[in-house]
Amino acid sequence: MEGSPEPASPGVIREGDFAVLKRDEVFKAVAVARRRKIVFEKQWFCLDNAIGHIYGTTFEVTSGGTLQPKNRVQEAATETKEAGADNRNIVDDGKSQKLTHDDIKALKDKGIKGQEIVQQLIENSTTFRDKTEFAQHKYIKKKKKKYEAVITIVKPSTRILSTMYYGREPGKINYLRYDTLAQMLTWGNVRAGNKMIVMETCAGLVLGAIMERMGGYGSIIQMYPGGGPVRAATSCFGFPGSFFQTLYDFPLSKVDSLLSGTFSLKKLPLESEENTAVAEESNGSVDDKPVSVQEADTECSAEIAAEDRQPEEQEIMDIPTEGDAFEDSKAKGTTHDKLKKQEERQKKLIEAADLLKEKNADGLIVASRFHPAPLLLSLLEFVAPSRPFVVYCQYKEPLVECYTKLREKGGVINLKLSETWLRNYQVLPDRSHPKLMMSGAGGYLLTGITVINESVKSGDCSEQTDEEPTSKKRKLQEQR
Amino acid sequence: MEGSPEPASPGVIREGDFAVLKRDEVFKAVAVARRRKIVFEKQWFCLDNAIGHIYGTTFEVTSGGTLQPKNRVQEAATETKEAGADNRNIVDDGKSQKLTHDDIKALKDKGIKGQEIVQQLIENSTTFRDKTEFAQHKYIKKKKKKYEAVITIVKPSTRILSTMYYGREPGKINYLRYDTLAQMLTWGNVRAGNKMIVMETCAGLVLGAIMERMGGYGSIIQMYPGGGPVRAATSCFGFPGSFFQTLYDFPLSKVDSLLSGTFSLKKLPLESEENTAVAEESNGSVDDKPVSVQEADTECSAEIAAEDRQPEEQEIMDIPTEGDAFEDSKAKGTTHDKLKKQEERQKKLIEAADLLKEKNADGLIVASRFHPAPLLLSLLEFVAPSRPFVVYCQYKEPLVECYTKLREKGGVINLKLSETWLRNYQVLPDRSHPKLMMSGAGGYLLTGITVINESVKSGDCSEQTDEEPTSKKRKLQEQR
Amino acid sequence: MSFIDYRETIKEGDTAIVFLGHESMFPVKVQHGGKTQTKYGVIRHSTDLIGKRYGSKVTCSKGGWVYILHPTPELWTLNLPHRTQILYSTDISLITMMLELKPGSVVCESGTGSGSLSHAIIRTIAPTGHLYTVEFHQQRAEKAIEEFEEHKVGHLVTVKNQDVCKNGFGITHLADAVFLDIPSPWEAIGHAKSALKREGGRICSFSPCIEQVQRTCLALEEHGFAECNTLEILLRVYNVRTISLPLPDLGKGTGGNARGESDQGSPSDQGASSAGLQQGNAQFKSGVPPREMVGHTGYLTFATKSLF
Amino acid sequence: MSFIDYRETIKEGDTAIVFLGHESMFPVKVQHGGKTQTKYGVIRHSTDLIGKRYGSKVTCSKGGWVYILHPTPELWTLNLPHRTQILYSTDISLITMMLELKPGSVVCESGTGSGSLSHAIIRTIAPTGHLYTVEFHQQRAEKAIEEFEEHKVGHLVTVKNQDVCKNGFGITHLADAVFLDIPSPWEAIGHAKSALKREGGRICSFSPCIEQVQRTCLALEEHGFAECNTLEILLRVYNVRTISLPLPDLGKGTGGNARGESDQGSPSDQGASSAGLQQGNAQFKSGVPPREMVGHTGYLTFATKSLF
Repeated sequence: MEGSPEPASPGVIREGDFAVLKRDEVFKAVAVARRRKIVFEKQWFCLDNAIGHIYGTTFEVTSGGTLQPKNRVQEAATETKEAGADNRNIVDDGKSQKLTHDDIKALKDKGIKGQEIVQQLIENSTTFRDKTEFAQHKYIKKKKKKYEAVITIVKPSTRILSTMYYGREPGKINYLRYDTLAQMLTWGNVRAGNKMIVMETCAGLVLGAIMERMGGYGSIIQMYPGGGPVRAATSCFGFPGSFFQTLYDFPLSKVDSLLSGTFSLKKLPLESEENTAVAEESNGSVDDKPVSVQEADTECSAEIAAEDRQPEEQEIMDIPTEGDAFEDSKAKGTTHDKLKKQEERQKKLIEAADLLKEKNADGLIVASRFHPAPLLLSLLEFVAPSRPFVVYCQYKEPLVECYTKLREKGGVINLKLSETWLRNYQVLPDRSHPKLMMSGAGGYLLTGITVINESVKSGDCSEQTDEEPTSKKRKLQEQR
Repeated sequence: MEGSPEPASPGVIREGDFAVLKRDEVFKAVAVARRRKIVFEKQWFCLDNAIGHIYGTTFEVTSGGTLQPKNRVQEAATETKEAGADNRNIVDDGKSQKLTHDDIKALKDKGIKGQEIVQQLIENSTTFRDKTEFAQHKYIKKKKKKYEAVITIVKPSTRILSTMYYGREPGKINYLRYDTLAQMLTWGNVRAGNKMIVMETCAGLVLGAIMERMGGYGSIIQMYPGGGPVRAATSCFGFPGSFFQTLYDFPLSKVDSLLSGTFSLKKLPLESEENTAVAEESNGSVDDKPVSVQEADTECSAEIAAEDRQPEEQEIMDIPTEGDAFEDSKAKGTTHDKLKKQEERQKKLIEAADLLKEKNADGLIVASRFHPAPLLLSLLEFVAPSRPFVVYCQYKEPLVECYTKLREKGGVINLKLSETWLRNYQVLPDRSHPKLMMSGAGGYLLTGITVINESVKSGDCSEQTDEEPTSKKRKLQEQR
Repeated sequence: MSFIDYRETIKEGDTAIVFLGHESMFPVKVQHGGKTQTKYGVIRHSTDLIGKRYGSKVTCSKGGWVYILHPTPELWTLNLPHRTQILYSTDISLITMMLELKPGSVVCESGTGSGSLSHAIIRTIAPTGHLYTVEFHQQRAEKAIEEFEEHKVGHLVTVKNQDVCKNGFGITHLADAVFLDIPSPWEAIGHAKSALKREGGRICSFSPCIEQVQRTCLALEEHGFAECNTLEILLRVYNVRTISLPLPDLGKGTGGNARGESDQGSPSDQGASSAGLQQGNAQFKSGVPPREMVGHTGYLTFATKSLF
Repeated sequence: MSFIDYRETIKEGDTAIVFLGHESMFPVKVQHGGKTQTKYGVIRHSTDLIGKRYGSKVTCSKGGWVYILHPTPELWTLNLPHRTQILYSTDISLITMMLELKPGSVVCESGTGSGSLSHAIIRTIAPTGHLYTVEFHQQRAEKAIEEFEEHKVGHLVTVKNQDVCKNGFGITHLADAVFLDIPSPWEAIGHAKSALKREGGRICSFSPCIEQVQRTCLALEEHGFAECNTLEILLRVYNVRTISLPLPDLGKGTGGNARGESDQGSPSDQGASSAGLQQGNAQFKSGVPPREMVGHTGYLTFATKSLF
């Protein structure tokens, strides 16, 4: 067995790491650095004290913005002793709380911990004791959330980052819900050793998820529109530099010439100036703010600086800008280096073109703001037979079109258009039920498998059996 | 308070009634008659013995096809005494049952009751005692279903008939699921005293549901395509004759002339011969067998003979053919009667036209196999302002088109395109979960409210606020 | 106006719905000399409302306009003052059908709550039925009585302020249907049974939590109810939108004119087929699901009172 | 062929998937001289399969043809011999992501069952991870070992035939993730905790019934697991169809040419607007939901082993 590509002590929070802050169901990706203020859920603090602790540790934000590891045992203190049988005698007159806003502010200013404030609120509520036990729980939970400033620092992962993006910035990832991303990774048979083609405009989240699943084994060719791939989310994963050695990128605008055999290096945009020039091109999404565009990574290292121009994203992703990257790309700026980088970039581009030209990729993943049909029809050319492909779209209609066009063209089987439906539950003694709000839209997927298309242009490439009638075939599962 | 329109003793099964047979979740509508064999769930029997019993009674089918009221107390007999802890020692070799098929057949031939047969099967199973308690339950349930011939006779209702049709003949009702029908009745504010316009090709099920909700008060104008309205399902409700006195019908093909003011009686199809001539016209549904066409009811009584030509429907709906109707329309066939009927029909048609021309209907319900857009745009003309309308379609796209056209035209507000999602649960001690299979498609609804359209043809009839962004406005409901 | 009868014109004392725009509306009690503020300006009841037809467009003082709608139980559900969690029309629809309500039905309900379901029941059982509704919270019971009178349906409903689990519905063998929306429905099943007609009837219990459902189903079985059936219904509303997706630039213009065969002899004509899509955008209409929707209201458990 | 590695051509000993048409397929073990019957005729392994490329169209003896596909865990899930209820790819996808599985992960699973999830886990954790899977049914454990060997992933998995609730997984503080699909998962939470690494890890329990979930959540809390989260995922597959809806005959031709104003002065031009639709049919492509779908497989409960 080969050694794991992970560093020796993965459990410890170190300076230069990428980490995710978590409070209840809210996440924020940050780079771990000393003496830098972070805003998260209206709280200011520094991460200095977190360094050296283990991932998964929960901290309390104290006055002054320092983090203090929280001991689990303190928790159960806020207990209820007495409860009413029902709420028939409760008349809501807005006067049930004797503590005023000023009182509470005074407590806070004194540095009283949130937990203590909640306890005082309970003691000063005239109706708390008459509330049902359940209503008491609800009250405490609500107040705790308001007054206890507690955060947990966790290691980034596809699970964490896809949940974070869907919850806070779904427009940046084309509303790709995390369970839909999970389906893509599985149906795409993404695994170590594959040669994958990825076309995404999901801020690099889909790319990151694929890289995580491939663990540095195999190769990935990322197709990108405009001046360079966007990898703001990819950088949040904190992958080791080795993961980027077999990550290639290739401009979408050269796909046709590559397919037609007229591809030549001379026409390629190598100047970094072009990146800004084409930035406008990326802003074609429909009901979304412009996506962030960053520099194309000029080296296949982790120098994935997220030049984010939107305050909204800034609030959530405290990714270091240039020069802060944790890998060994500190040296830059000299013309010698620039030249060297251009050479390297050119070399890698040729490699990418060569990889594509072999037409033996092990899978294709598409998740972009573009109409998927032209992407799919072209990029499937680079995939070997008997390999899965997965196309995501926020809307169903474009995938119906893909389905129709692919059936006409042939060379693919087992086409399946689907959507998943995700429901979260509250499981508590005597109070279990599905969560009251749920996501209504996770996006749609079209999956299929490539085969050798022997009969191009002739009409007989359709399958013998009509593919349309589905369902009913799966037998009714037995009840357990 | 007026007296209820129901007959005096509604609880008793009488000859001439319309009733529904029920076995587990399977239903069949029948007319109660003596000395007539009925096939239901592979059992032959007569209903003679059921007459005089109360609706809701459960009967056992004995050998010879007679019904015997079943005493609830007998039930709990089949008890399990011993159970294994898990199934680790069970090897399925197909030899666990010592009774052969011939043995079982012999038991049946001897007239042994189903319950007794199940008991014997248990005693002759070598693995039953090693099964877990849960597996034992499952086994018993399966065998009971197979060997106990038990049926319940229930009164027809929208609940029963819509469930029955969706379960057994969804094609006849355009795959309108019962919960979707429930939404239609509520959103249409269907109630006693309304003047409703109905356009349906759901075998008369939607009409019947509306009639049930109106209880004989108010008036209904049914628009029909082809030679006459189809009311096979309506007849299954067994409404009293009075319910039909304010039920009108009007041919779709005369809607335009009525709207343009060129409507004249002379052009109307009054000959009953035409009914068969236009029967083919009704068979335009997409992935469905031809719907049944019956005679247009020539009298506004319950003479709703379901001339059903399809064996499939015959199996489920044992509706009496001509001459069997339970109301006082026995006398027929003489030319005098025919003439009188034509006169009456003509009179009623004029009344229907007059009702429509008032343009003050209290609601419009559309549920047909036709594209809903032209129907909706024309029929809404007959509806008063500030009244709800509901359009059902099996597919979403035509309703998107309706939405777009209505928004262009104006005169409607609060348009809502929706779908409901229905899930059944198994609730058993320690084994509660959603049912393993569910309906994936209940159809789509477009609902809205009419308003006075002051600005026809001008462009400013659009609402001030953009209607598109929805959701989010409903506040997150509090947790209980 | 009445909640069980449409009227053509707006009258003094009516409860009308002021419709401002998509899903933005509120109820107003029409009174001579009354004034109502909206974001588009003032509505003067005497001149702007009374005598006008329902469904009219009314121009407010600032020049903006609203529609005045005839109340229906469904509009009321969207606009009523919340004194409790309420039932919405999606659940109400299923409850009404599965309880087999129709004109003439006698129905028991508890609790009355904010009256959302009550109004829908009364609409359906009018003109000959009756609703017996029990609410244990005194203020709420009183407010409900008031509203029913205002809405001119008072003669169809009897409101009782008592604990249904202890005191039942106050009627015996009269009801066709019983509806329960209380924290411990299992404690009221016995009362529900005796309220239902001797020859049988239907019952429905609404509970948010599965544990309540489990206990209720057990109690229903113990009391001899049959056809016990638990279900759940969710509404998915689609927003109709015009979607415009950009078409990707695959470099058609740059080098695609002189096309050779590609390397491995596999067909390259699909480049041409995708060229059928013009550079630019693809537009289409779509009914798009909402990002967030109500994911749970409660479980509905139905059962039939059987004969034995 | 291997389940963790694509190969170009079909070889002796491979498990290949014979694809007959939509959702109709079966696995075949490729053997020199082997023959496989299909409804389109016989496939002769030596001549029709061995040496051919995966993804090839193979013509059977009766002239019909099939495609031969490289196995993947997902195709295996659809084609494996059922020894138990199995997990399908929709649940498997979510389990894999929410357990944060990746190359190098060490995973515990119980029960092995028919190996549907096991194959998917092994695919994801290869080449450097390991799966410890425990199955209490001896026959099933043996069959699983056999299959893993055949699929050339035996070196990545250890199968134990024991009762996980009594004997645990047989490893201590080694696992990154634990998955439970057993009747009483709450009895195995302690073992799961000690199998997980000291610094923490993720756990998932799959249970069809809510009562199992309730007990499991309690047990997870008692054992100090955090972030307990129960969810459910359902797949809705749409069938792409060309739909043709007839347009209704509203009598355009018969009397619509000479049109006057209609009675009450309200506009009648909508007749004209609907006339824009030609007599006949309206056609469109639609992704239509299936009439029946899987409505429940099980609840997935996830939690994190925390540090304290």
